[in-house]
Amino acid sequence: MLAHIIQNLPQVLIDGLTLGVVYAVVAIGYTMVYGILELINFAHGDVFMTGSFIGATVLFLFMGMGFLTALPALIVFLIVIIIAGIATGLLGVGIERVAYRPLRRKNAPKLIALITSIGISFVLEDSVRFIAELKTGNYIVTAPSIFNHRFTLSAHDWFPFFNNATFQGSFILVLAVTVVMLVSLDLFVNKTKWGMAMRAVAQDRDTASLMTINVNRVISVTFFIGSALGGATGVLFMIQYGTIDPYIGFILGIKAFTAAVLGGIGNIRGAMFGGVMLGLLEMFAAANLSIITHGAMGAEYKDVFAFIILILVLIFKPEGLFGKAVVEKV
Amino acid sequence: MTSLGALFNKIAESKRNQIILFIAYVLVTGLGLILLPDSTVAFLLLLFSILILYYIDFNLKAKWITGLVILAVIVPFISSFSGSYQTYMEVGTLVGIYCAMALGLNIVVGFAGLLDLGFIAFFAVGAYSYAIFASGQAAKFMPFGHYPLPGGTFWIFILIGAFVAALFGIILGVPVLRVRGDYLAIVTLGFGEIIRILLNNMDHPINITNGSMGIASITPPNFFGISIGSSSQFYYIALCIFLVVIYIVRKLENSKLGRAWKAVRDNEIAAQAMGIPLVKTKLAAFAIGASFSGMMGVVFAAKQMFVDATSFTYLESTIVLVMVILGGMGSVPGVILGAAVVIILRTQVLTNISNWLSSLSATYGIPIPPALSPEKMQLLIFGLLLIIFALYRTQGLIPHKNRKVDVARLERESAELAHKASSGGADS
Amino acid sequence: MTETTAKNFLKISKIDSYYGQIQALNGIDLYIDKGEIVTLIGSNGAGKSTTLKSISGQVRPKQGTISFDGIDITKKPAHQTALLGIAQVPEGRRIFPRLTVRENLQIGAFSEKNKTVVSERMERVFSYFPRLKERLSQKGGTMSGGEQQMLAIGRALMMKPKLLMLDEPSMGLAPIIVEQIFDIIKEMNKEGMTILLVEQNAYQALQIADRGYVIQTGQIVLDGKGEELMKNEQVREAYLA
Amino acid sequence: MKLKKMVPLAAAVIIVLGLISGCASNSGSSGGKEVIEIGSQSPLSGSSATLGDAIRLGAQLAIEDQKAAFEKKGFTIKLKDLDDQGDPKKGVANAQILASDKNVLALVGHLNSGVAIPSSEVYEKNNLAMVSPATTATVVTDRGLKSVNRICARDDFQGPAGANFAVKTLKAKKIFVIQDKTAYGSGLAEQFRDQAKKLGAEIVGYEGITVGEKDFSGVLSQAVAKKPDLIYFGGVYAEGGLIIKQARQKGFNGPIMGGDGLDSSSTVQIAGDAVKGVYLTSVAGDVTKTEKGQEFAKKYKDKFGKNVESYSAYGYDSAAVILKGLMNAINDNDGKKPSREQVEKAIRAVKDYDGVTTKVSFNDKGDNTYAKVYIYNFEQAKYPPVQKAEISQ
Repeated sequence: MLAHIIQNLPQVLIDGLTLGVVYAVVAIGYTMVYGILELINFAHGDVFMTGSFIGATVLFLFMGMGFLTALPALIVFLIVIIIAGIATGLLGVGIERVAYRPLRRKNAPKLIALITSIGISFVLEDSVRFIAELKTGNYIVTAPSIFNHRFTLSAHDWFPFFNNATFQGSFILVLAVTVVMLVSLDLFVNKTKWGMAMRAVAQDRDTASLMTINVNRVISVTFFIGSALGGATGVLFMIQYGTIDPYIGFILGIKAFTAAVLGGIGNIRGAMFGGVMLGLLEMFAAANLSIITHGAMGAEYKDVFAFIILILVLIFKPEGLFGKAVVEKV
Repeated sequence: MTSLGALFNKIAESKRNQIILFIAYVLVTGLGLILLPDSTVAFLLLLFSILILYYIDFNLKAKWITGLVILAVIVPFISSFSGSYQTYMEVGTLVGIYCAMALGLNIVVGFAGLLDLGFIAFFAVGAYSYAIFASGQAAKFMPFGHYPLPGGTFWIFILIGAFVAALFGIILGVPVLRVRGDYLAIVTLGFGEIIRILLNNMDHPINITNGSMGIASITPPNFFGISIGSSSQFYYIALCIFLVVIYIVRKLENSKLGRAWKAVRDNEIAAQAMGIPLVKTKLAAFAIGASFSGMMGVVFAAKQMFVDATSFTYLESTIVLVMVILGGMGSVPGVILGAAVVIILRTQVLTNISNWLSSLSATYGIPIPPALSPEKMQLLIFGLLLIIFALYRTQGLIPHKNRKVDVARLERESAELAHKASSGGADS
Repeated sequence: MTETTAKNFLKISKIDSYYGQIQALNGIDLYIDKGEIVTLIGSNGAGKSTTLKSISGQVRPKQGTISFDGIDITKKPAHQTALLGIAQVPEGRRIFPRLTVRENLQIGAFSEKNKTVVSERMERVFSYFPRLKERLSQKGGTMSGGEQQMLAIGRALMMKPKLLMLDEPSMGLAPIIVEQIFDIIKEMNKEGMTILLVEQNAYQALQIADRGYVIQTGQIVLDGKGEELMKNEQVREAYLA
Repeated sequence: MKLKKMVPLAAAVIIVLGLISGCASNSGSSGGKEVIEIGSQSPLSGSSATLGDAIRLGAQLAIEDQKAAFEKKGFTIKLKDLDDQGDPKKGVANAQILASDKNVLALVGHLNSGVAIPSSEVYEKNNLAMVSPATTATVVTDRGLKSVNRICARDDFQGPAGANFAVKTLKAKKIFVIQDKTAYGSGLAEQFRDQAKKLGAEIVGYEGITVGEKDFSGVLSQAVAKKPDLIYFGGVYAEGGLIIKQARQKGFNGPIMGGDGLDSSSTVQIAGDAVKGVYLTSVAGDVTKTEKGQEFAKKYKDKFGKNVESYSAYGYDSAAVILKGLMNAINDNDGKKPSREQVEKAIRAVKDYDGVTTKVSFNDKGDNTYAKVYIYNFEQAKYPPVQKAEISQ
């Protein structure tokens, strides 16, 4: 039994990492918005989904115009990801303007903002579904595949107790792009003036406004960055898995939120770790649950475990595994 | 139009005229339904009389009796002339089921201010508790007893469903209440998903729920030898439970517990300071809200004669939430109206418009893409309703009446007070 | 600068402000000339902080006007009044707990793009509060109350304000530290800074103030020179006993 | 006063009342001819919309083909198509709608067994005959309802047929089974597993996945690591296509097999080149094999601008069986409009109907005695796949 689990480990780690970095970047969107507004932005998962659809559309357009053969795939990909990122960033800013800012002005209870965010998520899902169906008659969209060379990681040659692992070219791309995104975000938040302003607004909105900081603008910037990252990740998801539908945002959003909670909500580095950890755990559970439980519980229980982790962390360590205990503002 | 309105106002000023107008309305719409038995609009207009009744200046007791007569006698009687009799009664039954559920959620969200996004789990628990024992399913894991249980046990199961659901409410509540307000939403969502996944997977190692195959051939209820199978019969069951639920909610609203809920909702810290036991109060809300759902789950299982996990998704939980928000959080008549509107919208209006559109495209060859069908737009419509109501009409269709304090203000003030206290005392 | 703006550098006329439904200010009139220290004293909940917040734009008055340096700022949001040169040291200090001391100071000069100007200002803050220089990389939340107050004032000075408003700087601090802080306030005023000081600690406030206002349940009930107010029977009874 | 609010309300009511009195109710006749409607219920939205839409269009084509014959008898036949969304509750609600419309005498439906089971309880009460082109779960007909018929094969025929092929023809000794935890996928996978075991193959794994997800690497690494000779998937193309693709990416080059849920052009679209070497069992025959079928495919394409899906012809044949029964019932009823009971009996009594893809005779449970299972292989990455075998009961 144990031998089996160990043999498979390299493959599980690679797959877990792929899924984990996707969770991580989406988790950052949740954590940034929560940090600054103390609001669970339910619509964020659907912003991610919208990003993947925008990416697919642009890719199809490029293909139609023959760019895909004329330009190196990497450049096409970068253009697509930037366009999708900007579009979803603007979408995020729009959502904030329409659905959250009026409530903030009215000082409405948090419950209400949560409800509007659920509403926004429904509207996004259905609008994308509608457009996709109108175009293709079927809302499951299969993207043109690029970067699908296969590589083999010969773990077996180095350590005989491992099996070899294989991965797609897109895996490297996903990993590289997310690392670039995460590092530049970290630098932005911790080293730049606007990053400092964001942190200040997150800690004390009223006082930040006394420092000549336009709080609404900082919130807009936060939404832009969080949503743009989410949308760009949507493109990565599309490249990695090839097929998207309007409902991918829901499950993935909940998982990403779990990751954010795991890492300590409001904590950007925590969200990164939380995401990668959750991806690894989930992949490990899917690959090994039935081996461990002798068939009593199969891979279908992996989500149950994800939710149980979420609930346990929220109950016993609400500041997250990497978060510092912050005295709650009552 | 305005002069017409003024005239109407003048007539409606006297109580007697109001009653006459109301009776006339019921008669006209009733007659309308008899003459146009297949017109859904006529049926809806007849139902609409209940809302008018609510707004009339009338003795409260008389109102209740009139309402009951309309719902229990006039509506079923008149629609029995129609070929759509069973459809109408099916809609009526669904409205009853969802009204009770929405009232349950209203206790949790509207009264106690706890956002529950996994409410459908309790409905599922109720439905499965009847389904398992009223079909051959129980025989697969129970070492004793004969299954399926006879239809007469249905009536006991309504209570059992309520009890089991309440138990689950408490099981969920105990750990969850340690969690802060907005985290609660996520935790309950997770809980709802866990229940659904478990129901879908508990066919091995021990087959309890029959997994994704669902449980079929559930014994219909039996009422003194009469097997209850048609929607028109379930309509009365739903109506009875609905009345019981309203009675309980009305009683609770004005009880000590009801006031405690509202105090907790409006200001948790102050409520605690006044000596309200937070945990007990919140648990009571969870348990009572869940029990309504559980009861209706039993009815649902008996009516469908088949249950599987696909009926209990996150979407269903949010639909119940839409009912509460649309009607008005904390407002009992509002929530009832909200449930009715959503169900009628889902099962009647959208379907009819879709069918009309597709017939239009069939007969006149107007190409209307199926993606445009309003029936498929449900998510969009409910999403927009949530946003619009949350932004512009937080108090819902029928606002909660005895709201004397402005919640938002109270919250802000208490926050300020607390802030003052903490910042004043924290340093030395 | 014209005579009038130097005279009524800040002028508040007849403002009414609300917290939700509750009226917190009821027709407040107040002015500050350039270079003055003016103090606003009153008991808890009298409307002192609300007056400051109305000036800085955190609370929007329902009626009345506020002008500063000849500009109407009644309806300006907080970040814009701050840009005009009004700095507020809020009640309870409200420093950013998870930013370092350096970042707390830098954020005070958020609108200043020139980096050398920022470091010049920081040096100036250190000349008032040398202790801050020692703690530059410490997180704001880990400092003692007195240090936090210094940081809060320093942060306000980073804006190079024309008017400095301090909300209860002495609250919760040890007497020695209060002494120090008031000394620094006096010193800053001598160097030309206009100051509006809100205090519950009326004795010390009136000692350093040129003029004072007494506020009670949202209304100004008394005003006059610092020493006059100190001699006033009513004031002595209510605030100096 | 509250009544102020009532004024616009009352005004609205009056307007609406006026409107309905103005509208004529839909009568049972049109142009002097009596209307008979054939219902159809299938998912027109949701993840299996491709399959559901094919059923609807097939039925529509059958009705248009035979319109003239019924016109001669004095009847106008129409299709009343409803979207069951693959949701049991919606299916039941739609069933009520069909049952309450007196012009509806029978229906074509459903795609999903989970929807067909509760909905058919309503049909049974209303003597509304149902002919299903695609529901394969055993329970559907095993309840012995007189209104329920199907022209396709059952899971306990399709699953074992797949297992026979896998073990005997493909010589698979170690099999890894994945299923999607839906009524359809589980049912089929279970039947396959049991038969494969009986034939002596080793089931090295039996795992469930979550519908709607896109990453199945976890389950697949487990599967690939166990080095099976064949991977079987019980489920629908949305997940199936991805499983095929990801299994190939993980270096699994052996055969992958699935049920009729993969029998769709979308499988090829999603899986791309990886689809080569995939086998599938289907209850639907390859229309392009027969001349009749080719003709049908051409007509379908001309009419709807879409290529035939496997269930297009089954939708067509289901509707055609209904129409045949209906015609018999009309003839037996002296050319008058028959009652639902008569239609129900006449449909069950249909013998040796020769359709586009299948012959139809119902047994006493309502199963088609001529139902066959076909085995296909994707030799190239294009739809339809190549038919490899045809298995009769």
